[in-house]
Parts: sequence; structure tokens; C-alpha cells
Amino acid sequence: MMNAFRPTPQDFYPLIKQDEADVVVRPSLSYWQNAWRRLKRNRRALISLYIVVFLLLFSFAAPQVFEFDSQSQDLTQLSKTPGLERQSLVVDTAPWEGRFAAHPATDGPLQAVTDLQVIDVAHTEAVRLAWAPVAGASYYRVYRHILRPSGDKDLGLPLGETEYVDQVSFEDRLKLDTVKYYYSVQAVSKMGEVSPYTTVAVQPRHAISVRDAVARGLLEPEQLQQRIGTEVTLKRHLLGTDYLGRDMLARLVYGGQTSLLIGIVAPLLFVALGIVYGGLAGYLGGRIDELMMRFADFVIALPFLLFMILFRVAMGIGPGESGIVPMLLALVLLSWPAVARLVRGQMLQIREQPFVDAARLMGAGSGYLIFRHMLPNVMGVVLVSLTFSIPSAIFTEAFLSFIGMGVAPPTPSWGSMCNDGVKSFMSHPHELLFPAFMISITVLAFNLLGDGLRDALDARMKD
Amino acid sequence: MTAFILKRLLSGVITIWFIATATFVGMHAVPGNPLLNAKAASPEVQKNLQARYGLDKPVTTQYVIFLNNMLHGEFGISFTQKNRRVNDIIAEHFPVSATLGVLALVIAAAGGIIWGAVTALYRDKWPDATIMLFVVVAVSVPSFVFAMLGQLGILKLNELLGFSLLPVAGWGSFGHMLVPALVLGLGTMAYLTRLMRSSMLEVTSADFIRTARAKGVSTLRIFFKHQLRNAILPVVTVLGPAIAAITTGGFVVELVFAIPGLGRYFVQAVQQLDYTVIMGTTVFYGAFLVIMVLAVDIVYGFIDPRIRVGKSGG
Amino acid sequence: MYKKRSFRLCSMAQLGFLLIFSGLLLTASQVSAVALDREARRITYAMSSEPPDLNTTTSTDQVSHMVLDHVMEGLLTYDSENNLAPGVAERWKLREDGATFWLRKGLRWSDGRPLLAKDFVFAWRKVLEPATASEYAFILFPLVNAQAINEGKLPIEALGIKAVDDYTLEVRFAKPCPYFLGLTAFSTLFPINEAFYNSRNGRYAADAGDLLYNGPFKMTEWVHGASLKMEKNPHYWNREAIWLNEVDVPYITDDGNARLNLLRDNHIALANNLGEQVLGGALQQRMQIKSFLDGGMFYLEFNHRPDRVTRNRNLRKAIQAVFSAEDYVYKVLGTPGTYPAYTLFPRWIKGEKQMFKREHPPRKPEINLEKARAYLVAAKKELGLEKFPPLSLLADDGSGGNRTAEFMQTLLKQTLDLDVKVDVQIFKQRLAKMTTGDFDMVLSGWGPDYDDPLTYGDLFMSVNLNNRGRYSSDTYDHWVSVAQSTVDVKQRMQAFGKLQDILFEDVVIIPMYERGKVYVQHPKLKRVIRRAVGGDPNFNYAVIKE
Amino acid sequence: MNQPLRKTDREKALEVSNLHVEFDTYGGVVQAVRGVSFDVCRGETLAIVGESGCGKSVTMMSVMGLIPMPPGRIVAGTAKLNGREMLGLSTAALNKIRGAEIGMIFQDPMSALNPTMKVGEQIAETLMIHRGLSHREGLRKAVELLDRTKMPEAQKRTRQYPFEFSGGMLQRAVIAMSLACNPSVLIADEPTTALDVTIQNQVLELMREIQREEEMAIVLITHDLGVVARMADKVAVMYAGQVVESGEVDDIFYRSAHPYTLGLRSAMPSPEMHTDQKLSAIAGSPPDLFAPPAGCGYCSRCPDARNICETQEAGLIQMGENHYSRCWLQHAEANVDIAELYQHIHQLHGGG
Repeated sequence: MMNAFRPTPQDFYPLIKQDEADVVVRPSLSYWQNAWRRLKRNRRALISLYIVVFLLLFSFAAPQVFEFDSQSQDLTQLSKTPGLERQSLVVDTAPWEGRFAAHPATDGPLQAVTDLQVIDVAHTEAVRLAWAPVAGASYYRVYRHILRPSGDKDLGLPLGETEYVDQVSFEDRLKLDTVKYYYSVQAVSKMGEVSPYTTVAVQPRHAISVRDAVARGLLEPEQLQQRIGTEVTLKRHLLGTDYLGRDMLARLVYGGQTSLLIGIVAPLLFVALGIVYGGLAGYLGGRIDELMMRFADFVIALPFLLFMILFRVAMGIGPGESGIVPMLLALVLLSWPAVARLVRGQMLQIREQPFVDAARLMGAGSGYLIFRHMLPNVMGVVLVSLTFSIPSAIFTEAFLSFIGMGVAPPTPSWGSMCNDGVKSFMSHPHELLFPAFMISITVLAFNLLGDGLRDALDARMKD
Repeated sequence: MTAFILKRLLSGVITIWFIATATFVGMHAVPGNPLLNAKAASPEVQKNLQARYGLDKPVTTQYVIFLNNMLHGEFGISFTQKNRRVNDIIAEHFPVSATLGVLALVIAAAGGIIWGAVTALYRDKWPDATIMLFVVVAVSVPSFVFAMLGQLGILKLNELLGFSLLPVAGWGSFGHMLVPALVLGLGTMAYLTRLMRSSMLEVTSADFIRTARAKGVSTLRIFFKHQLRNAILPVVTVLGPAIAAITTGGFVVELVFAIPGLGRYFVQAVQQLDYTVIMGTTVFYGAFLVIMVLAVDIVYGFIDPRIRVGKSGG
Repeated sequence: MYKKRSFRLCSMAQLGFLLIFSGLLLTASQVSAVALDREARRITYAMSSEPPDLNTTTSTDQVSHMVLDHVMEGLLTYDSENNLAPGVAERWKLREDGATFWLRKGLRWSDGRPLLAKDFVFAWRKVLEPATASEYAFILFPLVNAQAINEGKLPIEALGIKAVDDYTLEVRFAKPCPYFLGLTAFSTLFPINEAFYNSRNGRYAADAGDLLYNGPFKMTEWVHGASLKMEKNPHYWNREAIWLNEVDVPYITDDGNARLNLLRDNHIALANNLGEQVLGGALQQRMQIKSFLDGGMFYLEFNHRPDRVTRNRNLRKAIQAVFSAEDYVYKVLGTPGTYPAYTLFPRWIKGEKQMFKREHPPRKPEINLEKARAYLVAAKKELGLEKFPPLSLLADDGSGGNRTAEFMQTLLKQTLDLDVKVDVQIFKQRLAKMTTGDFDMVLSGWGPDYDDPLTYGDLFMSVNLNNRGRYSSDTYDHWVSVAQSTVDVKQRMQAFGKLQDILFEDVVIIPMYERGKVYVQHPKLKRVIRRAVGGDPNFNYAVIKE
Repeated sequence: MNQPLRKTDREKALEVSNLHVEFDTYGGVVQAVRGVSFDVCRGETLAIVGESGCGKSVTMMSVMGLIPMPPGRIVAGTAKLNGREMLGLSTAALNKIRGAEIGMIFQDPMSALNPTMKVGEQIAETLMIHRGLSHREGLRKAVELLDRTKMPEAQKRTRQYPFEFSGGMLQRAVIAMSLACNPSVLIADEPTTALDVTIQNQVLELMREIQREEEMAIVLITHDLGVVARMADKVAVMYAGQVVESGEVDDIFYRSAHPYTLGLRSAMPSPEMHTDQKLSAIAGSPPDLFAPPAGCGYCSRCPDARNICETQEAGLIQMGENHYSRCWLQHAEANVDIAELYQHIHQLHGGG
């Protein structure tokens, strides 16, 4: 292969090397620079890092820039799934007296209700029904279904009974939605016999009462009467609302503040405590070390969740308090020993290493030794364990809030939102799925970031 | 070995004492009166109740009595179920939690080891990617979501089949345990899968595997005789904490699936400030965990010859 | 090649897993419970919790009472129409100063022992004995010396009850007790056999075998926290009237969703106490949904202690004028069958001739923001305050307490600009805080102890220990004492009407809702009795239709 | 032309030619081995020398089929064991050969044995696989094998775990294991690096002894020229994935042609050295094999580099009967007085 090439004498003049030839090809990087470079190469970890940054911005920076109102309740838009129409009819709030009719003679077999009709426009503030009186009826029962009834065992929700003997009307205000309803009315005799049912179908329009419209600033208080019957556009809820008509997105933002605060601050605190404790034990060594670690072992042996619950109850949450502090405290009190153990183990290893001896020989003081030599070498491991502590802290918060032992209302947290949402999982799954998704994505991001960091720092997580 | 076990037992006893004391202190710091009920009782009745539960004595005396009773394995009478001893409650509900926990642990361990091994074998191919995706999801999704979905799943399955293949909730037959145990073990299984995978990969690139291959041992034999046993070691060490996580983490599953386990009972007891049950349960769980960790250490000793034969380092 | 091998290995592992799994499934498929079994005359039911205490002298909760009402019977009982009817006592005579009960002859406990008048004497004395520490002891306080005995001032033998002979029971009242007959059907007053009680060594009622039964059923199996079983009691005097052979309770769960799912899967015949949120599924399944009022009345209670701003009536008035019970019930609670409440007395209370609510209609507060603000200004002036300090709103974490507290907080902020600190505690801590007065407002409720309006009416009497807001009014106390001491129905109902007015005028409380329990019942299951007082539901007379 | 070590009088046990191996990594493709050729005959010892990362281990692992694929990839070349092609064989076919016809000893005996398996079992395993011995027979044979490696109390030792052994004993056990089936070729990848000096000698002696008895070919991978001098018949010096010089052991030690070999020699202490003489290290570091240089890989470190070295890769130039060097300085056109040059380099490295 090299036969074709015929070198000339010039080729054999001594090579004059440029300076850079002697320079090592790769720039020398510090431990952290190197780690950062490796982390950047790990696509999953990098994306996770972006997600974490996004979540932090989402929860902490976004409310500074945009206005999120997680408190105000919109009773006209309860448990709305995202992206529903927002046009709403303005309706009067004056109570309805109902309709009354003289009763025909009260004997003979009980007939089915006739002439069942919807009075006025049916809307989500009220659906008003009226019917013709039935001979022998003592009162009437009203049902509401979302399907066309298939028999007298399938009339739907029992809404109630009429209050007065001559009353032949009913006003339904029970959590009305803009779906098609089938109202059924049965007459009931004094003896408790029940007549066949009569059904009417109706689809209410979305409505807002004048009172609410003014309260929400959708109408000027001046021209109220003229505006009844017109339409207004309701506030937009990007991710829908919860069971009290509060904006889901705003709740997620503020819930994120709680969850991330607990999830990040608690690990920071207990890692700090762990470093001090473990570092001290590892540095002092001997009998003190043994005693300190024995105590740490005790704390590790406490059943974690049981004690979380116990501490949460023991510390108590006063009126108006969020309950974040007790939970942070409980987390810190129970979680530090693992870090302490880890740090101590590392310290013991590092203490034996030649560079520490060398520094000692050169007359370095203890403080200098600890802060200049020992701690920086522990930081990698600590950082990784910190990253992995965050998802478990977030899980702990979610778990405790889920069983009602977490933060106190009205403070939202993703866990307590799940707890609220789980009850209506079948009817409004978004109330559970959104916060659950936020928890999952956060935990996922921190886990993957932790993996990436561990690889990047090459930290051995073995204790 | 005997000295090692004895030493561990002794420290276990001290640990249990510590747990008991911490529980006692925590419990007595709880504000509120466990003897209050929806219907107010007269001061006389209150006094009678206090006398009945020994709450009229000074705290130090109560502590001594508590420790003394604990020594005799006696935790007193429940505050809410006035006719039942805490021992009876534990004896009745713990086996349920334990059965569920053991099944969950078996599922978690078996699944974790199998899936972990499979992912390591198929490193960076689609089975690895698929399983790791599931693992990541299982680690990141809170258990209560899985519990809800699990129950919904049974319901849909039964609807689809037209008969009840699995019960939706409750306790009794094996079918009752299956899905709850799966849900309960899922997180741990995911964790163990990850652990097993990295452990397998570490072992795969270990020198002794290369040695084995260099001497012509078949892939299958390497897998079973050389890789598995070594890769399982780190998995075994975390089984102790895993048992802890599973047995005490059963609340949610027990709540959702209406399983009469001790976890659910504990949550109820806390909500009702049932002092004796809370203290009894906590101490019992603490002792249980201490014993489990000890047991795992001993088992580990049997698997890892370095510990069995070698010095009894702790 | 390497690849191929490992593939085989992988599939082996999968196969093994599959085998184990299918094995599990096979054993799993033998699911036991069926909702209704007409052949065996058996129904299956899921309770919300384990009965905490089946000892009638100390039992206080509805779940225990539900079981007790099946397995035991008092002097009087409820018939299939839910009316008071002869039980252990064949006939009786109620007087102003006491009552006489004539017991059926030949009655037997479930182990064959005769049931005699002395069994009541023993039981009632036991209730009042200080060592028993019964929280329901007060229910017997109408009896001569009862309170003194309970306070340890007199021996239990001094109690105004006497077994004249084996079949005659003589009761003496300290003051007239017009509702006493209803009490005798209540489980605290059920009989206990002394010899058996003493033979259990303090484990009376701890297990199925530690109780003697005299009701339509007897408990044959009780696995704590998991299941229990009640079978027909062959010794029951009225066994012909009982159609069912067995009530099986294999599930105990307080998760409404789980109960509904069990019903959907035909494992239970009645799913009780369902939340609004699970009903969508029930509707989709075309289930027959029913509701009934369980007697629970819920209200916002104020702290009337002198050091609290909520002692100011105008402040309370202001809050009354912004709280719309209808908005709250229809939109926030949203449970069908639950009614907005305007009074402390439930709508099913009977009056003199017709329903109480008809004879004494409650007044509905007018929702008026202008007026509310005026009240608030007046309150500020009276209290000499520039701005109100934050009010603490106490609630417990059960039954939507969180939700209601959050609603109230925002409502008061949005309408009256009142700052509210929500204080959600576990139930017992809420009670403790209520008892010590550590609150301004509390979300509270009351369920009836016996079948008489007095169980509600005497609640805000100044000496009532359950009046934890310490409301104190001489006129209120006066009308309570009228209701307590007269046997004239009309007078009593008027007294209750007055109490209702005072509660409204003085804004002692702001009634919020009257709880309805929603349930789904198997269409073939008939004659299940739902009750506000005592144990609920009751299957004593239930039948399974073809 | 590419068959530099030719010794026709003896049967060739292992013959590798033009081997190219690449690895896919995150940073790109690493050309770890770039056209390596050598051969070794029965009873002969070939030492492959070079600094870490030069590709010597990868070469032998590729031959054994032990590099993980992916990321590894054999791009070109052949490797014949007793005339039979090894590259591209299936795992099953390789498994029949590995351990039976070709054995391998690794650098770190501490980690080369399965920590959870008794040593005897591990030795017996080879025999059970290749010789079809029963478990019991295998164990008996294992005792014999350990005996042969002069292991005291061999019987007891077979029932112990690796962690109960010292380093030297472990390496003996590994040797016993790799020799169990009398392979014709033994690859020893730095077999003594992890051991202390006295043990080193024992192990090397043992290998020699067995080689003599079994007429076995040994490929000795090392960076220790001392070991080379003791053991090798032939030497191949590798640098940056290539063989830069090869020849009889004397050629390398006394007639080294390549500046890199000279550098290596200067870095090795020798008894003749004066005490005041400094050991010299070769300045700089090997090139990045992500992007191998166009010219000579040693160019940037070579004290006597020429213009051409930077741009053109040198071919192998025959220096003696079996002695080849890959350096432009030996090119006919270079017009370099080799002796003078050596003197110069020598001074540069150590003399000066």
C-alpha cells in the first residue's frame, strides 16, 4: 500500500514542532467541570434537568410573572374539564315560588303524572319543572337521570320530594351540568303507593346568576336587569377547575410550591444535618464515632411512615398554618441518618488517603482539612444522594397528604390535590390525573437526573 | 457467626427500646384527648375512663408501666375497641398485612430479579428499553394511583368476562391478594429491577465472567452459575429495607382494597388517637423490622461466602 | 448465537412467570360472596367499619348499634314499618313518675338460658356504674338516683329500677320522661345476663362467643376487621316474622367506591353511604339509587365564650346573611338527598298533628350583602375594632370538612373581607379544641341519640356538655326545661318551636345541611329499614323477591 | 510482506494478520487496533509490549472473541488457531475452543475468579465442560492441577473461596484453570503486574516450566521489559493500535530500530545503569484513537521526527531476518546514520 509513495529528501528534514503540539489535546478539566461535561452528554439527564428547571420556574417564577388565583371559587364552573365552552347565560337569582294547584278528589287509583314540562329556559343554575296534579297524590317524587330511564327501578338520582300537598312543581339546582337530563316524576299516595313515572328530557344551558356575574366582575352593577337573558364570557380555565371551581392550573402552580418546597428543602436540610453529623463522627472517629453512629442506627430503625404520621399528629397544625413546617421537621428528624452514614463512610475512606496525610504533615488545621480536603471529596456522593432524596421526599409528602395526614387545607399540594381528586376519579378524572402527573413527572425527572449525576460524578452509592 | 448474631440481637433489643421510648414520647406530645367522644362525657365519666386506661397517673409512672408491660409482651386495651387487647388486634391484623407483604415481596423480588436480568441481557435493545420504561413509570407514579387503576382494572376485567374473576375488594381468598400485592410490590419491583440490572451489568463486565468465557463456559451456564448469584447479592442487601417499605407502605393498598391489615388499622388508630393501639403497633412494627433486617443479614451471610466464612464484621 | 441463547433464556423466564401467574389466577377464581341467595335466604352486605364495641353498656357508635339491633332486642323494638312495637316486653304502662313493663314468658337467650327481668336490672345498673365509664350513661338519667350513682355518690343498688318478679320490671323516674319508650328500644338499654357477663372475665362482647343474643339473629362468626356473620336465632320469640336465615358481612370498607364496585360485581346487596362522586358510575350502570335522611344535622357553630369576637351577635348576623345553604348544598356538597338546613331539627320530626316543619316552619335567612356589611359595621363599632382579627374556623378531616372549611374561608373573604384561618384537625383533636374553646367557628354536627326532638333541642342548653360553644341563654334553658318536663305534646312542640326561633334570632349556629345517605340496593332485596336513630340499616324483616 | 515473523521449522500455533478492531463510543469510533499481525509457534513465547491503551489487550481479546460486540467490532483480519479461523465463529463454536485449545490468564487474579464459587469448582468447571468429566472427577483433577502449580494443601484449597487465597495463590489457581485442558496456546495478559516481585518470579517460573512440558505457545502481554527479557523468544512492540517493531528478543533489546522502542528501553532500569543516571519517561501522551493521525502515531513524541512523519504513515521496514520496524528513519531515502541517531536519541532520553 505504501509502495506508491516515494518520499523526497525534503520529507526527511527534521520536523519543526509547533508549541501546541506539546499541549495535551484535551483541556484539563476540574472534577466538577468534567462531571458537568459528562452530564451534558447524557441526553436523558439533560432533559430531566430541563424539566426540573421548568418545574421550578412553573411553581416559583410563574406566579411572579403571571397572576394565578388559586383561591377564588367559581361555583358556576365546578369540576370543569379543560377546554369547555365559556359562554354563559345571565339569569336572575330571585327564588322561585313554584306552582300550586287545587287537588282533584283524592281517591281512585293513582295515575301517572301528565303534562310534565320544563318552565322557562332550563339552565345550570336551576331547572324548573311543573306538571298537572294527580288524583290521590300526597306528594311527588322527582328523579334525574343521565340516561333515558328503562323502568321504574332506573330513574336516576332521587332529587327529592315536593314539600306541600298542592305543590306541582320542583326546582332542581343540584350540580347541574350542560348535559342532557331525564327528569322523572312519580306521584306518591298517602299510603305510600307509587304511580308510574313520567319523564321529560332537557338539556340545560350554562348559566351564571346575576349576583355571581357581578361578583366576578363580568357585569357592571348598573345595568343588571337589562343584562338578564344575555350572554357573558366566563373566565378561562386552561386546565379546568376543581370541586370548588378553583382554577386547576393555579392550584397546580401553588401545589407545586408546596410539594417542591417540601421535596427540596427537606432533603437540603437533612443532607446538611447529615453532613455535619456524619462528618463530625467520621472526623472524630473512635468511641465518639461509634456512639454517634449507634444513635443514627436507632433513628434509622424507626418505622418511617408510622413515625411521619405520629410526628405530624404530635406537632399539630394550628389555625391558618399550612403544615409545611411540621412535615419538614418530621422529614428532617427521620431522614438525616442515612446521609450521616454515607458521609461518615466517605470521610473514613478519605481520612486514610495520602493527600490528607500530606496536608496534615504540612501543618493544616482540622478546619482547613475538613473544609478544603475532606468535604469537597464527599460532595459528589452527597449531591447524588440529595438528588435521590428529593423524589422520595415528594412521594412522602404526596402519600401523607393522600391519607389526609399532610399539609393542612387550604394550602394546596399535589398530594392533597390527589387526595381530593381520588374521590371523584370516576366522574372527573382530571382532578386526580393532573396532580398525579405532576408528581410523576417531578419524581421521574429527579430520578433520571440523579442517575445522570451518579454516572457523571462516578459516585459509588454503596454504604 | 454466633457472636455476630448475639451482638446484633443485643443491639436489636436496645433499638426496640429506643423505638418504644420515641413512640411513647411522640404519643404523649400529641395534643387532644383520646378519651373524648362525639357525645360529651361528664367529668366523672372522664375520670372513670382515665382510671381505666391508667392516664390518671404521672407520665413517668405511665412510662414505667408501659415498658414493664412491653417486657411481658402486653400493650393494653384499645381505646376505641374497648373489649379488645392490642395484642389481639395485632395478632389478628398483622398476619393479613404480612401475608400481603410477603406475596408482594415475592412478586417484587422475583419480578425484579427476572426483569433486571432480562434487561441486562438485552442491554440497549427493545426488551431493555420497554422494561426500563415500565420501571421508570412504576418508580415515578404514586402507589395510590396504581391502587385506583388496579381496582378499576379488575372491575373492567370482570365486566368484560361477564363473571367475577377477581374480587374487587376484601380479604379471604388468594384472588383477594393478587392485585393488591401486585400494586404493593410494584414500586419495590421497579427498584429491584433497576438494582438487578446495574448489578448484572457490573457483574457482566467483571473479570471473572471474562475468565469464565475464556475457559469456554456457555452463555447459559455463565448466566446461571456465575452472573445470577453474584448479581443477586446487592439485591439481597436491600431486601431488609424493602420489607420495611412494603409492610409499612401497605396503608394505601389496604385502604383502597378494603383489606383488614395492620396498616389501615394504624391510620384509623391515629385518626382516633387510640394511644394503646398506636404505641403497640409502632413498637411491634419496629421490632418486626429489626428482626427482618437481622434475618436478611443472616441470609446474606449464607449467600455471600465472604461473610459466612470470614470475620463477623458489622 | 449469543443473542439467540439469551432470547431462549428470556422466554423461559417469561414462561415461568406466566405459569406462576396463571396458577395464582386459578386459585383466585373461587370468589365466595354472592349478593343474594334466595335458596339459602342469605344476603351479603359490606360494613363501613368493624363494630368497635358490641358491649351494649359502653357502645356509642352506629356500626356497633347496627349489629346490636340485629342480634339483640330491648323491652320495645321497631317493627317492619319502623314503628315502636312490643319486644321483650309484651305490654307496658308509662306514667309521669315511672313505668311498668310486663315481659313475655318463656323468652330465652341464644344459649337457652331464660331471659328475665333481672337481666335488665343488671344491664342498666352496669351502664351507670362509674367503673363502666359509659358515655351513654346520661341517657338513663331520668331514672331515680341515676346521676348520683354515675357520679359515684350512691351505690348502684339505689337505682330506680326493680324486678318485681321474673317477668315484671318497675322503673321510677326522677322527672317525667315522655320519650322513655323510645329509649327502651335503644341498645344501651338492652338486657345482659349477669352470670354470663361475669363468666367472660372482662372479655364480654370481645368475640362472637363472648356475647349472648336475644334478637332475631345471633352472631356466629366475627373475624375482626374483616368479616362477620349473623344467623337466625332459633330462640327468638318472633322467629316466624323473620324471613332471612343469614346476614353475611364478608367485607369491611369505608371506601364508598369499593362498596359500589362490590355491588356492581354482585358481591353485596346494598352499598351504603355513597359519595356524590361515585354516583356517575352508578347512573351509567342504571342502578337504583336511593337516599334517606340519617338524622345528621350539620351547622356552623360559634364560640360564645366572652373572650371571643364571635360572641358579638352582629358579626354572627353578618355571616348568616352571606351564607347560602342552598348554594353550599347544591353546588359544593352536591349529594342528592342532602337538604339545605335552616334549623337544628330534621324535616322528618313529627309534630303534634303533622310534621313539625309544617307546624313550625323554620325561617330562612335572607342572603343580602348590603345588610351583611351593615351588620359587620355595627359589630366593629360594638367591639371597637378597626378590622376584625382573623377568625379561626375549626373543622375535622372527615366527611368533607376540608372542602367546607375552604368554601367558608373564601366565601367570608370574598363577601365580607373577613380573614379566616382554617384549622383542620383529626376528629378527636377537633373535639378537644372545641371543649377547651380554642376556636371562633367550628363545623360541627349532631346525630340523634333517641327518638325525640329533645335529643336535638337540649343541645344548646347552658349546662349541656355538648354545648361546646358555651352558648348560654336563660330563655333557651327555660324552653328546654319545658320540653323536658311536660308530657303534653302540643306544649312540647311549641317549646321546640321557640328553641328553633332562638337559634335563628340569636344566630347560635348557622344550620348548613341535613345529611342524606345515598345508597344503592339490589332490586330484589326488599323491606330493608333505614333509620336515623339507632342502628342502620336494618335487615331484620328483609326478604328477597323472586 | 505482512508476515514479519516467519519461522517455518515449527508448527504455527496462532497466527494473526491484519487485524482491525473498532469501538463505537459516545464520542465516536475508536480505532483501537489498526492492522496488527503476528504469529507464534508451539513452545515459543511471544511478548506483546506497549503502554496502556496501545491495543495489546484488545488484540488478544478479539482473538478470544471476548470483546463485547457491540460496541466492539472486528473490521478486518484473520486469526488462525492451529490453522483454524477464530474470528467470526459462533459463541458455541468458540466455547468449544476456548479453555480447551486456547487458555487465557488475566491481569488481576483477585477479580478473575468468581467470588461466590469454590476454587475447586471453578477449575473443575473447565474439565466438566470440555472433557465431559463428572463433578467428582473434575474436583479430583482440580486437586492434581493445583498440586502441579505447587500449591500447598491443594486438597483443602479446592474447597475454599477465592477471598481466602493470597494473590500469588490465586494466580496459580488461574493458571491451573487455564491449563486444565492442555491448550496449545496460552494468552497471559499481564499475569504478574498485580503481584509482588518474589511471587512474580514464582509465577513466571511456573509458566515456563509448564510451557516446556506441554510444548505450549505463550502470548505474553506486558509492559514490563524485565518480564520480556526473562520470558520471551519474540517480541512485538505495539503503539497506538499498531505493531511498530517486531523481532527476536535480542533484536528488540540490542538492535532496537524504532524510536519508541528506544524510549521504552530507556524508561526501564537496568543493572548496568549508573546510579546517578536518570530514568527517563517519554514526554507527551499517545494520540487520540478517535482520530488517528495521518502520519506516524509517535510523531508528536518522537525526538527525531521528520516532516514526512507528520503526514505519511510509515510501512514496515525489514531490519534483520525477523526484525521489522515501522519508522521513516529507516527508510532508504532518509539517509540517516542509524548508529549516530541512536546515540542522539539515547542522550536525549537518558544520558543527558
